Amino acid sequence: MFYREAGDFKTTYAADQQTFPILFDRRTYYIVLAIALGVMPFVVTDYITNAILLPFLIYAIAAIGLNILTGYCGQVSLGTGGFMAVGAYATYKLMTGFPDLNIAIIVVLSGFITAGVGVLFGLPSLRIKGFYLAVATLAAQFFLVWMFNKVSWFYNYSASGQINAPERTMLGQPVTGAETEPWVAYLFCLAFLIVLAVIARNLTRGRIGRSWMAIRDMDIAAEIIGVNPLWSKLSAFAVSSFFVGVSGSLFFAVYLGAVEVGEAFGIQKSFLVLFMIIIGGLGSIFGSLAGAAFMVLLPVVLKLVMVDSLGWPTDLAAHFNFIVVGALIVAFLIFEPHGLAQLWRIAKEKLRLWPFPH
Amino acid sequence: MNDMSPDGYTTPDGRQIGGVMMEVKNITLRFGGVVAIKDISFDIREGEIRAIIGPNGAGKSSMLNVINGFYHPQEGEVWFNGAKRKAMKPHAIAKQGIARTFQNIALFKGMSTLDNIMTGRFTKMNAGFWSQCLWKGKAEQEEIENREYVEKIIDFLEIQAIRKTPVGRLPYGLQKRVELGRALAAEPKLLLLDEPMAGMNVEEKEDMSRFILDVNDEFGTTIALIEHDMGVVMDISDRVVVMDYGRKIGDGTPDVVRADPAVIDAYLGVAHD
Amino acid sequence: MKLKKLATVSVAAIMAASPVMADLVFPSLSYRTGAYAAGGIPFADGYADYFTLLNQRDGGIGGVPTRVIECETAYNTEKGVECYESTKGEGALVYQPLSTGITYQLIPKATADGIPIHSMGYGRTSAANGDVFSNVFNYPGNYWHAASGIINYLLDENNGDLNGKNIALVYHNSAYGKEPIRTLEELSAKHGFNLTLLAVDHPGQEQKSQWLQIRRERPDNVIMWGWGVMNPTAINEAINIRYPMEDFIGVWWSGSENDVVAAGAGADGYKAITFHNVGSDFPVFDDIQQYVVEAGLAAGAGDQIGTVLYNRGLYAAMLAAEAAKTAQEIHGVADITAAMMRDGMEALEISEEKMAALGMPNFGPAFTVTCENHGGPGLGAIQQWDAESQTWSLITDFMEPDMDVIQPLIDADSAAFAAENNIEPQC
Amino acid sequence: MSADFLNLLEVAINGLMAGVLYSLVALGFVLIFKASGVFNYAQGVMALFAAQTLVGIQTGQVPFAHLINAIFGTEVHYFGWNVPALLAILFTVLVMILFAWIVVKVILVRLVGQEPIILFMATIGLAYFMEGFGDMMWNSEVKRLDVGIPSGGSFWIEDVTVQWAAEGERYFGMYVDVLDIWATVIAVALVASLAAFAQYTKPGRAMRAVADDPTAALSVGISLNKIWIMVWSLAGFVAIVAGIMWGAKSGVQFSLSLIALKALPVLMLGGFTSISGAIVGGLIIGVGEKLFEYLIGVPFLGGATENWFAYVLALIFLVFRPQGLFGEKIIERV
Repeated sequence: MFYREAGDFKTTYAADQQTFPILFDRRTYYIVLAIALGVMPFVVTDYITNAILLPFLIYAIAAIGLNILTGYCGQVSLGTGGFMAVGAYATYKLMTGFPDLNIAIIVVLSGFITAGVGVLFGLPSLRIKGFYLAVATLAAQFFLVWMFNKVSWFYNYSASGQINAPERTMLGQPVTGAETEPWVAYLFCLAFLIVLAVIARNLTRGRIGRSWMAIRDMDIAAEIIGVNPLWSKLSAFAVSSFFVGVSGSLFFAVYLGAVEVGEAFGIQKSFLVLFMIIIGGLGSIFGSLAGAAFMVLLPVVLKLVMVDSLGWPTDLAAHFNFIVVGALIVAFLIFEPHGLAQLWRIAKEKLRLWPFPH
Repeated sequence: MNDMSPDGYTTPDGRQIGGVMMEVKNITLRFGGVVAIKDISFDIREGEIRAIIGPNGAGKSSMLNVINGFYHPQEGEVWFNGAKRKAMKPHAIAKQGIARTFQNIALFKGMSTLDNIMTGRFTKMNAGFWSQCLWKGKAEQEEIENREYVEKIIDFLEIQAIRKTPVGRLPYGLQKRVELGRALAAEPKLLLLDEPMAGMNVEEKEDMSRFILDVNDEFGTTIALIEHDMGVVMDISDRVVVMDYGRKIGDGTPDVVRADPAVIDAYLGVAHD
Repeated sequence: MKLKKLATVSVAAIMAASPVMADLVFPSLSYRTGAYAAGGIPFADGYADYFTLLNQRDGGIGGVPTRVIECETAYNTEKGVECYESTKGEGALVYQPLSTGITYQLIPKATADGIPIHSMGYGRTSAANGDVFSNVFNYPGNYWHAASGIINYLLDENNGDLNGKNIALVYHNSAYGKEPIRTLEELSAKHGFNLTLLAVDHPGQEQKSQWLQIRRERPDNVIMWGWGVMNPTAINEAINIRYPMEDFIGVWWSGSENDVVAAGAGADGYKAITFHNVGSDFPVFDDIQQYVVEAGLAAGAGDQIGTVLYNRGLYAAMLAAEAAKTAQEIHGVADITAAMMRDGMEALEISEEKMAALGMPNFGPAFTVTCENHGGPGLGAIQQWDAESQTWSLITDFMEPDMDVIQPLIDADSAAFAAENNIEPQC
Repeated sequence: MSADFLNLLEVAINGLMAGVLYSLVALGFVLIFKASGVFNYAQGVMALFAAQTLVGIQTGQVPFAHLINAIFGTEVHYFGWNVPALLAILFTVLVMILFAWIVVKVILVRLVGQEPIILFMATIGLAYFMEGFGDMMWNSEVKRLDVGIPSGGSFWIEDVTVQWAAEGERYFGMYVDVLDIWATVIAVALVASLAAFAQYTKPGRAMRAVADDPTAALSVGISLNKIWIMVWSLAGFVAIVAGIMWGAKSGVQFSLSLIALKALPVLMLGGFTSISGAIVGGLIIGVGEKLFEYLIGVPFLGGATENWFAYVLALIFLVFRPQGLFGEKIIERV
């Protein structure tokens, strides 16, 4: 009985409303946090950081963002890639336009700029619903990518349209650029993820989060309760885009350091993040993290197993990646629409009863 | 019913009913060429339980939708709290203190009972965005205060045991009760109930009747309810409007309505489920 | 046969695990899947086969066996990063990123790690300035060389006068496709021709509008900067509107068999610029047949040998191997490091004699690399497709580009990069 | 006539014919949506898979050759025979029917009653699966598809139209691709026969019954599963035709699957349930994007607007008319 809630009584509503009402969960959370902050920075290598941790942390932010919009507010968006591009290009323009501005502030500002663009493209959601809206968000996706490719002001008139992140430091340590130590990049992104995840959790468990879920579950009833659909949907678009913008900003500045819009922020990116939240679990912060971890790790694992161990050609592994992801999406939608997060909950239920299932 | 005093009246069981709270005047509502409501007027008084009855398709739900602003009638006026109401969105009307339940339960299926009822408190909460982000200050405090009120409703409706259950998993009768709780959470001046007893068995109907009377009694809430089944409604309502094919064919106390030949012809005379 | 290969792979894996055995690691960031797989497969095959040949025939380079680690990027930048990080610890000597995006991405990273990059005929053009880009090499030619080479060829064709001519550029609407625009604009100012720019969006199967415009305007020449499916589609559209193939010239990434075979006889006469020779009429191919294919060690199915992109992979491998040899000579060490490899690349000298000795006479231009110039001379030759015999053949010698126009562009762009990143000149 | 006007006409006509192909793909969506309420994102990948299969059968490729070779160390690639085009198409039809059967039996029956958006996302998953599966089965190389449809500009049209231009104008005649004409003819024939099938045959009537009211259809003994298999097969057939048309233009390769993205705005414009909407929507988008590129895109915006124009058009249109071109006005009820 190592997972238990019996005897864990709450005497105040505040205690009942906290993020991890069960003591065991709370402990686990703090232990994970302590390891992530206290141990990981000393053990991470270039490979672990650049191939697994950074993409995980950054996609997790994007996935939380999309989950706010899709999982909590019920507005399906296929424009994530385009909004990440807004974050990335905002960062580039701010970095080169204000070389003395702190990089953390730049990332946050990029988030706000993206939030503004997100609201603009969220306006049609007031009249368009369901997959009409999903398809409409593709307009944002294609238009934004086209614009960043075409208007050379966005890439400072460079010959190829590639944007490069110059070196910026924080507390004397380079955070962007080639000289960045892996642990610095890791901690920088981790800090953003932790802060944003906590904010996402706070928003979704409070009044504004309930208004989003109300719109998602039954928009007419929500309106009749007093939820202003305009405000509710647009705030979801704004918050979601903020998250996605921050992730695009980190994706460009910290993770890749150089991007080209069509390749890095194409429609595939939108689908990738959508898959993360479907597999992880719609309407769950933890699910966003789980989904991001899964989608980042799967190709690496497949490669390890098939190419490195079995010696199969790399293209077979890539094809298998498609097959596995596709099959999993379908399987999750059929058997476990709430994704990995729900599987985890079920596992915990089992653990709670262990070793006496009855 | 114009013989009533403008200040109110006393019901047979001795409750004091106040002045006019809501009045609809000459409402006509059309969808394309179809006339759903034709030239209907009636009033709802403070503290009373007012029923709108009529067979299926009589335009009752449309009437409710007009009252809470979901439909905008082509003709007529809606007066609330002594002022003519401008055309406004349903969410603005909710802020004025009108809440409702739905014929086909419109709960938020992905949320727990507690969250559903907490959502009902939406108009009572106003912590700023940043406060909510950080879960500090007003947001946290507000969350606890409102939780206390919601717990009172949960106790009142006797649904403590299903507090954390997702409403999608609840049986029909309980879902109806949760929906009532959600509407009550808004502390409405006027509560609209759309067929609160539809699809219930006798026992559940009795429970629901009791809750409706208690709400009226304990919270002092004015209630307007719709039913197509006359049975229980006649017992609990103070005054009844009868509709048929979008027209008003009767209005008055249950006894008066029951005796109204037009009602008997158009409504009671017609065999129906 | 494949079983044997499997065995070799696992033996190689075991050897990799034991630190005693020295080897020279050449990672191959290949793309055998994704949108551009058709181009990626032959290149990767050629690259791998050459090193296999060296191992089988010569026992490696300077007595040290070579090892090619292949990592699939699918032409995707993120996978490229993963590949880079996962292979650099194995003692990688030089990276061929094989995509403009991945190259941009790796330039700062590899420079910081002290590993050289060889982006042969792609990547960041201004990396030719070795003063700024210490670890990046793009010899023997880059995009601006190619643009200028094509214009020079057209000058030759038109008796040195392009004044008033109309030239259209059909380009892949990406960083890669936009590369030649500035050079062509400069050249159009210099030579007085009119330049029309026609962007084609990724992946490029939709370009009817662009070709209808070409048909209406009838430019004297069309230049193409395409890749992947964009190439065969463009050639097909050109045939459809009966645009003369002789006036249609592609960059070296738009001049492989993949691009023209599908169009059949209509593609006859299509031209492309190239920086290496074509066909399999070189002694080295006999060796590949004998030591690699017949030994069952070929990287691919064997049907790609001698195609343009296979030869390009082979050529890249040859240049890498020669640079490694040079490094061994400079440092007097057989088991060289990445830093030594960099020095070898910077001192690389490719001469006619050397190529002939390798069984690759006139396979590419003769050139030397210096500290200042990592881009080589940028010589390019024009190849033409003969649909009947299904072969490419060179119709010109390797020609000089117009460095008067290119050098200032390279200097300006690299200076901007140096200023942005606080880079001190290394030479 | 002035050359400018003739050029405009040429752009419009070519747009019209591109539009016919968009309509064809959109038609596949509409069929499935009407009968099973599924918005099938995988329609584009189905076209790719059909084209891959067709070429694979035609050229005698060994399915999964790559996988077999990797596991068993063999070197098999081709059977060494060539199958005539018509026979190969027939086999491909059989494969697509088998595919339809599997999709319905394995996926759809388990997702009955789910929200449309869940079904939509499931088909995105299906699209991914098929993309990997198709590549593994037939490998991912660019393949040439030739079933004997002629292509290239029509000389006859060119010769006729060149005389329309005013004296002394720089005009070379109108360009119309023969393949496009064929595609238009085939698409029109296909649409007509589908309409006839739905109207006059028993299974067609059953299909319409299911579309109108699934419960009522069930009660008169129509098997929902069978109807679904049938419409998915029909959509598979449409995919084959679309795959052939597109494959003949630019070879069989992954970007074929992107035609689904072209069909989405068509559906938004025309409505998901209307066959005539799909056709008119396709034509509007085809003509609209080509004219926009010609009149505004190239001169003022630097070109390459075709990728987003259709979406933005559909988006603007929807904001003013959320039910689409032919959809009925939605009355919300509570």
